[in-house]
Amino acid sequence: MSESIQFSLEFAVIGISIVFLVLAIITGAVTLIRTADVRWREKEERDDAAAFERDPTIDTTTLVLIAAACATMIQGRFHIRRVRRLMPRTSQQGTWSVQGRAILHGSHVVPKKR
Amino acid sequence: MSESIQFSLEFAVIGISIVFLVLAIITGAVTLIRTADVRWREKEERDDAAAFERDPTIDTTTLVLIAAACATMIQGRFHIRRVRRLMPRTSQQGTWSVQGRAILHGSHVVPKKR
Amino acid sequence: MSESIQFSLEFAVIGISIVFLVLAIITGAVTLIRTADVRWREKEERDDAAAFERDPTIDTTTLVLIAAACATMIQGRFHIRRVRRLMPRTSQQGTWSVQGRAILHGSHVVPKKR
Amino acid sequence: METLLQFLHTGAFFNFTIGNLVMLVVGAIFIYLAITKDYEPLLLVPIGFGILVGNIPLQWGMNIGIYEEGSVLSILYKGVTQGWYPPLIFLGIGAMTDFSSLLASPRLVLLGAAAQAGIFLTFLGSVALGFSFTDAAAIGIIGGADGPTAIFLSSKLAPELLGAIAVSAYSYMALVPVIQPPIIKLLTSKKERLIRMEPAKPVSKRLRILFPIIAFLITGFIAPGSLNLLGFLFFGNLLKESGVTERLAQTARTAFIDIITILLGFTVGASTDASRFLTPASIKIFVLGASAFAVATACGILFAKLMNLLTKKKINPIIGAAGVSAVPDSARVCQMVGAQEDPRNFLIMHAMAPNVAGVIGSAVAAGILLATFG
Amino acid sequence: METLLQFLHTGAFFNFTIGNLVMLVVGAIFIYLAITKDYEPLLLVPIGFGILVGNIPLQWGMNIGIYEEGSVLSILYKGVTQGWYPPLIFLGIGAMTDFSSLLASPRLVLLGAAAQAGIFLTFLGSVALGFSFTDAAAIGIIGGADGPTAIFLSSKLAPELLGAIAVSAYSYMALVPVIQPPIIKLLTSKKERLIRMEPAKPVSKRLRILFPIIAFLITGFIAPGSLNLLGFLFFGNLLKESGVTERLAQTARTAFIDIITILLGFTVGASTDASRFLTPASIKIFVLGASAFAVATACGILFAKLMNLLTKKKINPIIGAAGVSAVPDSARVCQMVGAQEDPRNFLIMHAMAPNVAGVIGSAVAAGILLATFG
Amino acid sequence: METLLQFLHTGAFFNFTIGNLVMLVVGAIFIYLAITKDYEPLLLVPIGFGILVGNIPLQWGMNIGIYEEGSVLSILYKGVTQGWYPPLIFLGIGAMTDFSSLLASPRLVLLGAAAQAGIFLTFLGSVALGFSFTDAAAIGIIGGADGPTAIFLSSKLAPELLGAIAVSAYSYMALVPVIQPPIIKLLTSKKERLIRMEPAKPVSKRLRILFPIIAFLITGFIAPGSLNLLGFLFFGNLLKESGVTERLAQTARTAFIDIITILLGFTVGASTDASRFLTPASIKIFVLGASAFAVATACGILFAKLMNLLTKKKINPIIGAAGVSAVPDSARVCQMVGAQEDPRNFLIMHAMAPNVAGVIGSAVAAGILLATFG
Ligand code: NA
Ligand code: NA
Ligand code: NA
Repeated sequence: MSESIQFSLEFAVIGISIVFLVLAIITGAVTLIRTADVRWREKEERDDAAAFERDPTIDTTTLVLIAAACATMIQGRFHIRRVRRLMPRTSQQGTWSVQGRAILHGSHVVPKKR
Repeated sequence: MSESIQFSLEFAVIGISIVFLVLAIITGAVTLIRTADVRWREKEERDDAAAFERDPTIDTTTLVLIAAACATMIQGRFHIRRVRRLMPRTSQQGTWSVQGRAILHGSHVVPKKR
Repeated sequence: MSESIQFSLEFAVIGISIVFLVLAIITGAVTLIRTADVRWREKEERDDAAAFERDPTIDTTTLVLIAAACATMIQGRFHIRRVRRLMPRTSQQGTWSVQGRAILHGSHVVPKKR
Repeated sequence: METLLQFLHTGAFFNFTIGNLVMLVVGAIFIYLAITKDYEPLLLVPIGFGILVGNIPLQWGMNIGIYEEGSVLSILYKGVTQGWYPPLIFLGIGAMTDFSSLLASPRLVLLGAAAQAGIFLTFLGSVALGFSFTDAAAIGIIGGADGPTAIFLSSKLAPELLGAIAVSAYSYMALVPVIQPPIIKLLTSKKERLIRMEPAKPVSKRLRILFPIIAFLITGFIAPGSLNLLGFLFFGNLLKESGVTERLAQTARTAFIDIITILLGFTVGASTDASRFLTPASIKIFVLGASAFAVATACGILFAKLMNLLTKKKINPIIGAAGVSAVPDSARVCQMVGAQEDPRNFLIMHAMAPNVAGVIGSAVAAGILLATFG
Repeated sequence: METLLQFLHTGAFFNFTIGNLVMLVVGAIFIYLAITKDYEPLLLVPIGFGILVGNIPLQWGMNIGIYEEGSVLSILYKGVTQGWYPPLIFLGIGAMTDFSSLLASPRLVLLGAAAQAGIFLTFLGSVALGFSFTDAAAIGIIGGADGPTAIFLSSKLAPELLGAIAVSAYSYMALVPVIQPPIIKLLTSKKERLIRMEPAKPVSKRLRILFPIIAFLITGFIAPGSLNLLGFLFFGNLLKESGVTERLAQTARTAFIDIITILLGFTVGASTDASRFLTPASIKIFVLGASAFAVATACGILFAKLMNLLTKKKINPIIGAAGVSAVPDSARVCQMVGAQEDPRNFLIMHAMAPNVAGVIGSAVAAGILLATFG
Repeated sequence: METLLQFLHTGAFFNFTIGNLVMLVVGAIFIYLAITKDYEPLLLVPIGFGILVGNIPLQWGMNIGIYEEGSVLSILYKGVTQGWYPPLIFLGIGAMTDFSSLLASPRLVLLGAAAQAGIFLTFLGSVALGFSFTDAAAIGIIGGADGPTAIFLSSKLAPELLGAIAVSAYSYMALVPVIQPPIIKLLTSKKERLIRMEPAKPVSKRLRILFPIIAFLITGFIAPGSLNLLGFLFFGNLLKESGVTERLAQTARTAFIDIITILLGFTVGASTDASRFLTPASIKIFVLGASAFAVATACGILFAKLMNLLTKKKINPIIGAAGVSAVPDSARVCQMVGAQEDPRNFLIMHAMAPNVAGVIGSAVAAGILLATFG
């Protein structure tokens, strides 16, 4: 058997062993976390049940913007007409910026729980 | 006070001044245009009211294509069947090209007012 | 007439000729295929009619996954409750992977006709 | 205070020229036309804003200008100078182009060939006006009425004229509805404009799948210089028509082409600083470009009339004007002019055939020019 | 067996340092905060995972590490080192930013200028702490509370500090709701916090189209160094507002910015290997960054109070804090703090004006720093 | 006339070889199979059309061919030669892969390890057939049944064989439903094929978030050579599972991966011109590739049978075949073969576990090969 074949054979054995090693460790780690997870899950399920009743169906910023829009209308009667007139011009969107959607950079959402 | 600190101090003052200068000019420019805009807006609103009645709810090219399709069908009776048969095979789209959608390059929309 | 103009003239004639040549060959080729296509089309239409009745309205993999989900539920009664409880947590999607959608790489769809 | 002066020295005031002012006005006009007249907005807005950016005069050495090696703009501009933005745009165009009308009436393809005479005649005129062969070839392609093709060829043959050629090409493409109708009316009789053409037969899916493959092989073998454009165009079209790669075609005709269009338009605009753009050569290019469009339109119409002499099935010569490409504008113009005589004469579908054939024709012509002078 | 040993030698065990462990924990914390607290997830997740990737120790020569020329990571990192990821992100931000609130209350723009004092004071502090002018300029920009701006400037002026500056900037931006409220409460009275501002008048479409053009010309002429950022920001905004390029704006604010964000965050994270990141300089940078945020917030608030002394229409000084940028977080913080005093006082729309003005302000400041020290 | 001859000389006629004709037919077959058989269409269509483009023979010097420095194709091909297309595709795959089935049955992961024996045995065979170590390593990876991994590794270790390896890998992946069933039936008894496996328990969101992080750390520490692939795969998966970066994951699995797939497939196809592709080496590669697939399939099945000897919960050995990767085809093949014996035996969800584990396994193997021979 030539030297290069011998090296290749040795390498092949080591190689497949390392692949097994890596995936076996992953198997072990996943099994471990699954076990730990059971306890977390039980807690989670209790929390979920509670959250189902507490959770807002609309996010805070949207709520603030809607409330603001209403307040603006009520604050001065003459504004009511204005709003009616502007509504169909969708491209204009009124003054109240939809900036809140530009959440990509320089931003995180204010924690909902506060 | 070391020389570099002194330079930095001087630079900081000049720097923030330039920032203020730029944003102040923007403030001024926006205020100016807003004022000019009031007149434009008044005109615009009158135009808008007029346009609301005049505006087509469908663009010219679409109209032409629909009219063409109808004309094609009326022109020869035997075509009516053909259309019925082709309709469900959505991938085929008939002969009449939807090329009009390829408006990206080498193109501008024919002015709607003509 | 200067030499460069003469060359240009010659080149222009040859150039437009080649353009015509290319597009004329395309015209010929398309005409040819259209003719051949008529026969294919006739066959196709007969096939289409047959296929309309035979064609599945849902792809095989989806069907398998649905059947699997049903089978899972029937297999052990205690699972039925579990499924009901999990349904609204959309982010979890159950164990049965939607992997089938990862059809991009290393994949082809199993031929539907088998 | 020294610092302030030093800083202001980097500002634009000291370097600003009257040429820059002219260009800023040009950029503003582009944006204005795009917004108010809806002329080619997807390119005139990016090019217009790019012109503004390119004419803020900068002190050399700040590594900002588009001609300074290593600056952000110069890096993004590489897609233009290395010539790979236009092929990628052709990929997207292929994925959004429906060749059905061409396949339904293959003989109309020849109209798309005839209009390319504008390219070669403009080449001839440019040589006569004293331009070098390579410059003349790049100027001639304006007659192809196809933006990406013009940018691709001029980036290869005449990089220093690229700005002028691109701006000229897009300007005239925007003006197609102004340029073409009088030429059409001049060269056709009322009787000719009233010709109604028979609606074409539907085209099978198989033919639409085979077309990009066969058309690519034909163009590739005879004019391999066009491979960079037509290879991508027909590839994109195959993605669209194959029926099994719809998600790739969908991305190619939306996000992909949009991204490239933004970068192409913006950097081409930014490359037109006054010192490079406002030259006598640019004025000649604009004059030649206008005549190129006129000649191309005329050749398309006249060839349609020639075909009518030879065949029984009459062609409405109006649609010859659509051979210039400028998809789908010139097809719309044909419809419009035809409708003025007979509002129930629907030429637009017939006009699409020479229209898309014109795109292929200009790319073939570009391949010939590139192979000869590249 | 020799092969196995040789192989394992390429593994991480031999090269792993305690510093790497610290960084792995930092990366995990970033991911944890992003997921559980929703802090800047679109950047903290990529940066956090990038930190993990960058701190798997590698044997040099495998051509994998981000600092090995020609490796995949080093190629993707070029968008950071050559500085073109940030401008492209600004293009996308421009296409998603609505300047209406700024246009409705132009005088509030000045609050966005005042908060930039944080940048220059931090510069001063950094010089005092012994940093070079270029390093100090890059550190100062953390006070701009704007990630892409900070990355852009530090890639140009202090590439070796880029990782620390980027991580510091994003950390503090994530902590805006923790940092700002106490400062606001400290510097304002309850009476001031109760001020209600009049709702602004609607803004016309024409003004929104003209704004990016005019604002670009003003900033470009006075501070051309900001062109790389503001040219792209206002270009993106014009695409959004023009009304005729919606498909380009749509792609710019979705697929385009997402792709760049993924690559930017991931490679910035991967560039923070322990040997480069865990240095005394980084600690100083974190201290200076915190003070920069505090100073910027304070300056915005104090300037609002100053304006109240001079004008009749009172400004609620809370919204001065929004001048730091950190869009739209600090505007939300202002709303929150205001609502604690009066739940029916809707400050958020007013706060958006200094907020977006702050973005322009920091980019102008970056331009000034670049022009002076670049 | 001289010009015409000169022009035609640039055409393909003079340079066309019988080899080019063969390749054109191969390209056409790829497209035909993709469209009519739905075999891997997202890659076979781009590769097939690319083969057409790459075999239009060109005169050298026109700067069009993919091997001419500076041509458009060569620039786009850099993503292959520099090796960054495959990692970006892995990013997208990560963003679309659901590891739930693997997490539900972790022990099935080992089947994905067993099938990688195909890689190392093919390496051995290639060395025996006279290939160099680096070439043999690149050929061996065909047994991984994973396109991007094969392209990545061969671009690093054996660039001149890349075309043959890529085409071979994708051909056999397309033929998985033809290759695997007979092998499965040969190696399993009817009784074994009837084994029903217990449905796995659901997997928590937390576990799905933790998995990409932990799996990355494990693979990264032991086989850092796999970082370029698995770093991106697990990063993409974290974007998907984190729950706070959905818009990034959405773009990564649509526009982003589509763009890279188009460019990768097209340029890999275009790189296979006849003079480079039609060599004796390519034929050997195709033979070795076929045996690699067969060996990998067999190893997966046999290892499943071995596991059955050692554990109480029986595994249906059919699903061992899914360990080769080729996601999700081989999982479907397992389902199909199982259903032939018992139509109500749903193996597909169980088969997904070794299937995705196989992807990780091949990338680890690639890392080992790269670390040893890179
Ligand atoms: Na044309
Ligand atoms: Na700021
Ligand atoms: Na595999």
